[in-house]
Amino acid sequence: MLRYLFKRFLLILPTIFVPLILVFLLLRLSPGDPAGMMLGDQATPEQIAALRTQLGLDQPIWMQFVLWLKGIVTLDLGNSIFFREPVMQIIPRYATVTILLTSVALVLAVVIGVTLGLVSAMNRNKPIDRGVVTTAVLGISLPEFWFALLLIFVFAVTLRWFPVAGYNSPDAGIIAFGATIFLPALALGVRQSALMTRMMRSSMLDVLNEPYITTARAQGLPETTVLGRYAMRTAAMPVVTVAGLSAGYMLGGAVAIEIIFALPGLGRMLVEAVGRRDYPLVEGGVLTISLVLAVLNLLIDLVYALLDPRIRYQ
Amino acid sequence: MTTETMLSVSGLSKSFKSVKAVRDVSFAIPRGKTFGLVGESGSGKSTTARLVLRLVEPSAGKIAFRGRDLSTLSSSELRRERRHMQMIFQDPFGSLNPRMSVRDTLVEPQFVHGIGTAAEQLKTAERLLAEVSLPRAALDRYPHEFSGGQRQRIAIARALSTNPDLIVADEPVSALDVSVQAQVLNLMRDLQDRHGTTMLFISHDLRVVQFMCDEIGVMYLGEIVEQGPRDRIYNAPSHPYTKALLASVPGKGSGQRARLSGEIPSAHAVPSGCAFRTRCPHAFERCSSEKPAMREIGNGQRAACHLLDKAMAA
Amino acid sequence: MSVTQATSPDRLTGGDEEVFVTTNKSVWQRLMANPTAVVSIAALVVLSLSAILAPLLAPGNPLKVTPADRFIPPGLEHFFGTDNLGRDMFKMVLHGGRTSLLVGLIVTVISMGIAVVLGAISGFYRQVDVVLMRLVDGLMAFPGIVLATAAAGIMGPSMTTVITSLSIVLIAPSLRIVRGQVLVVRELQMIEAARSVGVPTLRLFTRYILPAVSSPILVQASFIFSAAVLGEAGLSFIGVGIGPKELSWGNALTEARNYISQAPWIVLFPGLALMLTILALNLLGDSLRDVLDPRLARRR
Amino acid sequence: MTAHSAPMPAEIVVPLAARRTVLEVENLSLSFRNADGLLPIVTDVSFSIREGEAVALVGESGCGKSITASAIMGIAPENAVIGGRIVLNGQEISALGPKDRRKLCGRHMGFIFQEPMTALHPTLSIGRQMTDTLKHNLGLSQSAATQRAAELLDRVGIPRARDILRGYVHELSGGMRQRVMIALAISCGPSLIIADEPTTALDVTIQAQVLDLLEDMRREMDLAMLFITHDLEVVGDFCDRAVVMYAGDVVERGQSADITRHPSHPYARGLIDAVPAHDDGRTRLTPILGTVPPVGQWPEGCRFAPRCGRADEKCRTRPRLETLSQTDVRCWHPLEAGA
Repeated sequence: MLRYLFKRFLLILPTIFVPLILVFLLLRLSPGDPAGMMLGDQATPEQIAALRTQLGLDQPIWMQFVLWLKGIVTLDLGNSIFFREPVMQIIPRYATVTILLTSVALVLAVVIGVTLGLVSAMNRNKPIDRGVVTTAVLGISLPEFWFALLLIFVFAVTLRWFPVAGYNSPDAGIIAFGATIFLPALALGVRQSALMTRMMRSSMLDVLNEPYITTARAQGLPETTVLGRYAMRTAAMPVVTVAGLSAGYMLGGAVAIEIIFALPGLGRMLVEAVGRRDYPLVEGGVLTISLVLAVLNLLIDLVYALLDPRIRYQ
Repeated sequence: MTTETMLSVSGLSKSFKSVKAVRDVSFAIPRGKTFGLVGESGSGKSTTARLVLRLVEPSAGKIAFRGRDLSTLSSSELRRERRHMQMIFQDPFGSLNPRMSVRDTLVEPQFVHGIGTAAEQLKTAERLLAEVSLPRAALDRYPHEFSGGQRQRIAIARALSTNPDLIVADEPVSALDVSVQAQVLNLMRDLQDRHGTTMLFISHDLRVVQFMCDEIGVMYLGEIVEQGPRDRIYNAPSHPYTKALLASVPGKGSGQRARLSGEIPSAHAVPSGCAFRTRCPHAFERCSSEKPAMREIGNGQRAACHLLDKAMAA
Repeated sequence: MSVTQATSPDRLTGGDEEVFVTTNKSVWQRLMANPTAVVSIAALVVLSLSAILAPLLAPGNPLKVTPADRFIPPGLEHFFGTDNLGRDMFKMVLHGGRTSLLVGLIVTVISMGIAVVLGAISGFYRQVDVVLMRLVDGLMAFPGIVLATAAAGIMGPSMTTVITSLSIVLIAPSLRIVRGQVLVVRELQMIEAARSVGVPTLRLFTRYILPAVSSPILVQASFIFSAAVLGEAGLSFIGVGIGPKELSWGNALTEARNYISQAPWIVLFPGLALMLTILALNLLGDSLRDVLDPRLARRR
Repeated sequence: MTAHSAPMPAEIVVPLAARRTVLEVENLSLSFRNADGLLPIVTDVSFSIREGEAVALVGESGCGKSITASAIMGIAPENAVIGGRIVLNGQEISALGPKDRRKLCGRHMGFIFQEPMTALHPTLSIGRQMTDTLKHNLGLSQSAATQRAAELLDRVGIPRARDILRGYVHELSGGMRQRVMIALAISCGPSLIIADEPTTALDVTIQAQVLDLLEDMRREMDLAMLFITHDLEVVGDFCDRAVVMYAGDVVERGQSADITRHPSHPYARGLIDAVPAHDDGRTRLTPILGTVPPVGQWPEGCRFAPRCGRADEKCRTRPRLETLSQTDVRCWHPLEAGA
């Protein structure tokens, strides 16, 4: 079991480093001088040279890579050019919002997806199943930023149930927080819940065809036990896998959602940092998202190992 | 009567990581004869078939075929040599390319070995189809349009299309219904008589092996434990495993059914000394300390068992 | 219980067996018998035609600003209304579709093309496979939009940037599918049979493996297409896509969102067009899978 | 010797004819409802099984033998339309609703599948699967159920029963898996066991062990057993009576000794002749020509006629199952006994 988790941990390292290396390469190898771009047209050559030294851009590329790697391992990414404070102090302020938003969206997606998927599979080919299948196809075709705008129009502009935009932290009370997080989370979760509905449904239908379900029935176990214990246990596994991918996807989708709802999250910060050519902050943002995903994927592997003894056995 | 040896295998072994799938297998097949390898699952008989054709690379051993050592050929030499050795597989559904018509399937081997003109290749295909009793109209059909037995006929025709000296048949009838098995077995025997092909025949079914083969090798855990002419093996088996195997065949009344205890050990952990000792009703101390050597019994029959020493000493 | 899919058995007699022949329809015929497929293909044809023929259907520069015509609701004059700058939304939707579909098409071709080549290599050479799959893992888990955002920031927003970054991001899922299929097919007995016959490696790939993986590739291509269209719109929407000088559905929504309470139609129509396109592509992918993979189709 | 060594009870010989009938199947038919209407899978199957008796249901793939078994268990697919009567221990169970049918499973009927690897749950422990059944059907407590499960494993010859209970199916060998399956099937004391090709997936030496075990269980518990197989030779060894099926029909029915030695139906004869004999090798086999017609493409009249050497004009009409000297045969031109 520990060996399995260690192996999974090693496999997760690329998840952290591949995006970072891509960003590193993009930054250093794209034409033009990053220092010049960061400081803009009015900068004097001296200022540019100073920044180049500060960022290590005057070093050969392999040396830059070593320095960069050292920075990542020690979690020291230097100072934000715009905010003039260490990147690692800025990030947590924004990351909290994004992680909260994504978590709520993920919970919504899993709850909606698993429920609808099960209802659909249980009532295969009946009107309710057809309804769910159709809704799910519509759901996976729904661009979340557009859906967010529709939600705002209906629930914030027209019905005035929720604020149009803005953010209250959980410290302000659960209701205030909920009012600002619900619509964004719903918008962010809708495609993923549709995906999970489809996954849950087909996984359940597959499992119901398995001989061990027939065995359970032939043993006289009541249908609730057969479905709830024997079928669910295996049918849930693909959904657990998908949850990891979904979370990754949502962290990306959060960029647009945070902009639309004016949430002070990592995604919005990233886009703004890109706009300001604040490269240390961009790298910090990418690193944070990588780390969050790595931790999440490890957790999912753990759940998987608990669900499936065949993995523990290896 | 001089009998030319078509295939001679000596010391053939194969390990997959820690698993010793085939250990020190040796046998020879005279031209035009059929050698049968029989054993239970995990006995290494199918791996041996693939080793002989170098579809799986042997870890050790020599394969003398038509006077050349196959194990030393380069991959391009080996590919050219394949013209003279063909294989028939267990699964008639899987061994044919579903996207190739019967015509393409039968022409393909001739094409890749550059045998004859296109017109001649087609003529051969037509002749082969007639030999396996399929109508000419089958040429333009695709594998899914045929029943299991018919597909196996097509596979047999394909194997014959390069007029090979050796055919390796790996469980060619075990996926077929009993009534169809008989058709295919009859066909294989007729064709062998007509073409004088040498055959290595692999099966778990003693009845089928008895029907098809001149000489038989009984495999257990990657080794041949007994081999000899068919009648000797069936009428005067000398290895306890051969005896047990023969007695396990149903159809003799339950009173005479063999009661061999235990199951085949894993190939990860082959027992010391004689591999069969853990299930052998006659095992004694020497069996765990010393590996029995293959010894001649007479009439071409050989077996590896310490009991034979005892019998001879007595 | 084997229930054959025989539709019209005609008998060929010969030898000692009779041949039961199932008249098998082509993929296209079966697709045309599937209502979902017909609807989605029809929708895609209409969408493509309206994009291609946009200059004829709605002539003139879609970006032309007419301040006097601001916020006109949908009507006969302007089918989809006008936006905050008085631009005709119908024209914008039609012309925007050109960019969206073009980017989608190019990205699909590039990423699937690379995925097929890499997938083939990966399926045959273990060492390459190990490295590639770790790269894919890294790319798959990481949100593509974030990567594309960073890329756009560095390379500057443009069509090339969008196509490059989306292609890189979408290679990962395509490669995983292709490689998975190659690995499955490689283990089929038909491949061992072909090797035993002496078929050379290149021919093995073109005649045996590629035809066998073509169906899942086709299915995957329609999903990649829809992901590419969605990706382009998303990037353009947050301002790191094709750039303000070009027009796409995502772009059109960027400014529109500020006027949602005054003129909801300028949000509605580009989004609707986008959603219809993605829906049609997803439905096409679903029905292709049903037609090409009867095992999955039986479930539905 | 098998590992199993429970003491056998003193054999009380009751003549078969005097024993209680456990299962009666009368004119069972089954069709699948699909888009084109009804697709017949099984037509007119009748047989009965007494206490302690093993009856074989024999035929090639696609003859309808497995679906017959699932109809008896009440676990046929939802789109199956079932006709005829099924009587279990005097109760007409074919008239019961699905919930009541389910209550009979486990308690009165046990099922053994061909592939224990897929028929046992991959991620629930062996113990959990057994105690779930015991607790639900017999109302045992968790500890009593665990105790009983361990005894059952012991009884089917599984060593270290307590450890195995904590294990999972993938940790066991093929033979052990089938023993677990048997323990599960007999766990709630059923009077009928339905075994669907229980040894087909096993190696020949393991097959012998499992057949021995099944026979022991049958004698010890006086079980009625429906044994589904394609292998006539196993039938001869193991079963008292046999029902031979072809294309959804019963073609011959009688004492298994009669059917395996001198069958009257040409199909049954053909099945025997198609298997290579134990004696001299180099003779030709006598195959049955052609292949089994797929469901939905059965010929009119006698369904075996197109493959039968004895067929003539008469075979265009459907023969009835009629009692001949020894067996019941559905054929216009049955073979003479001993032919």
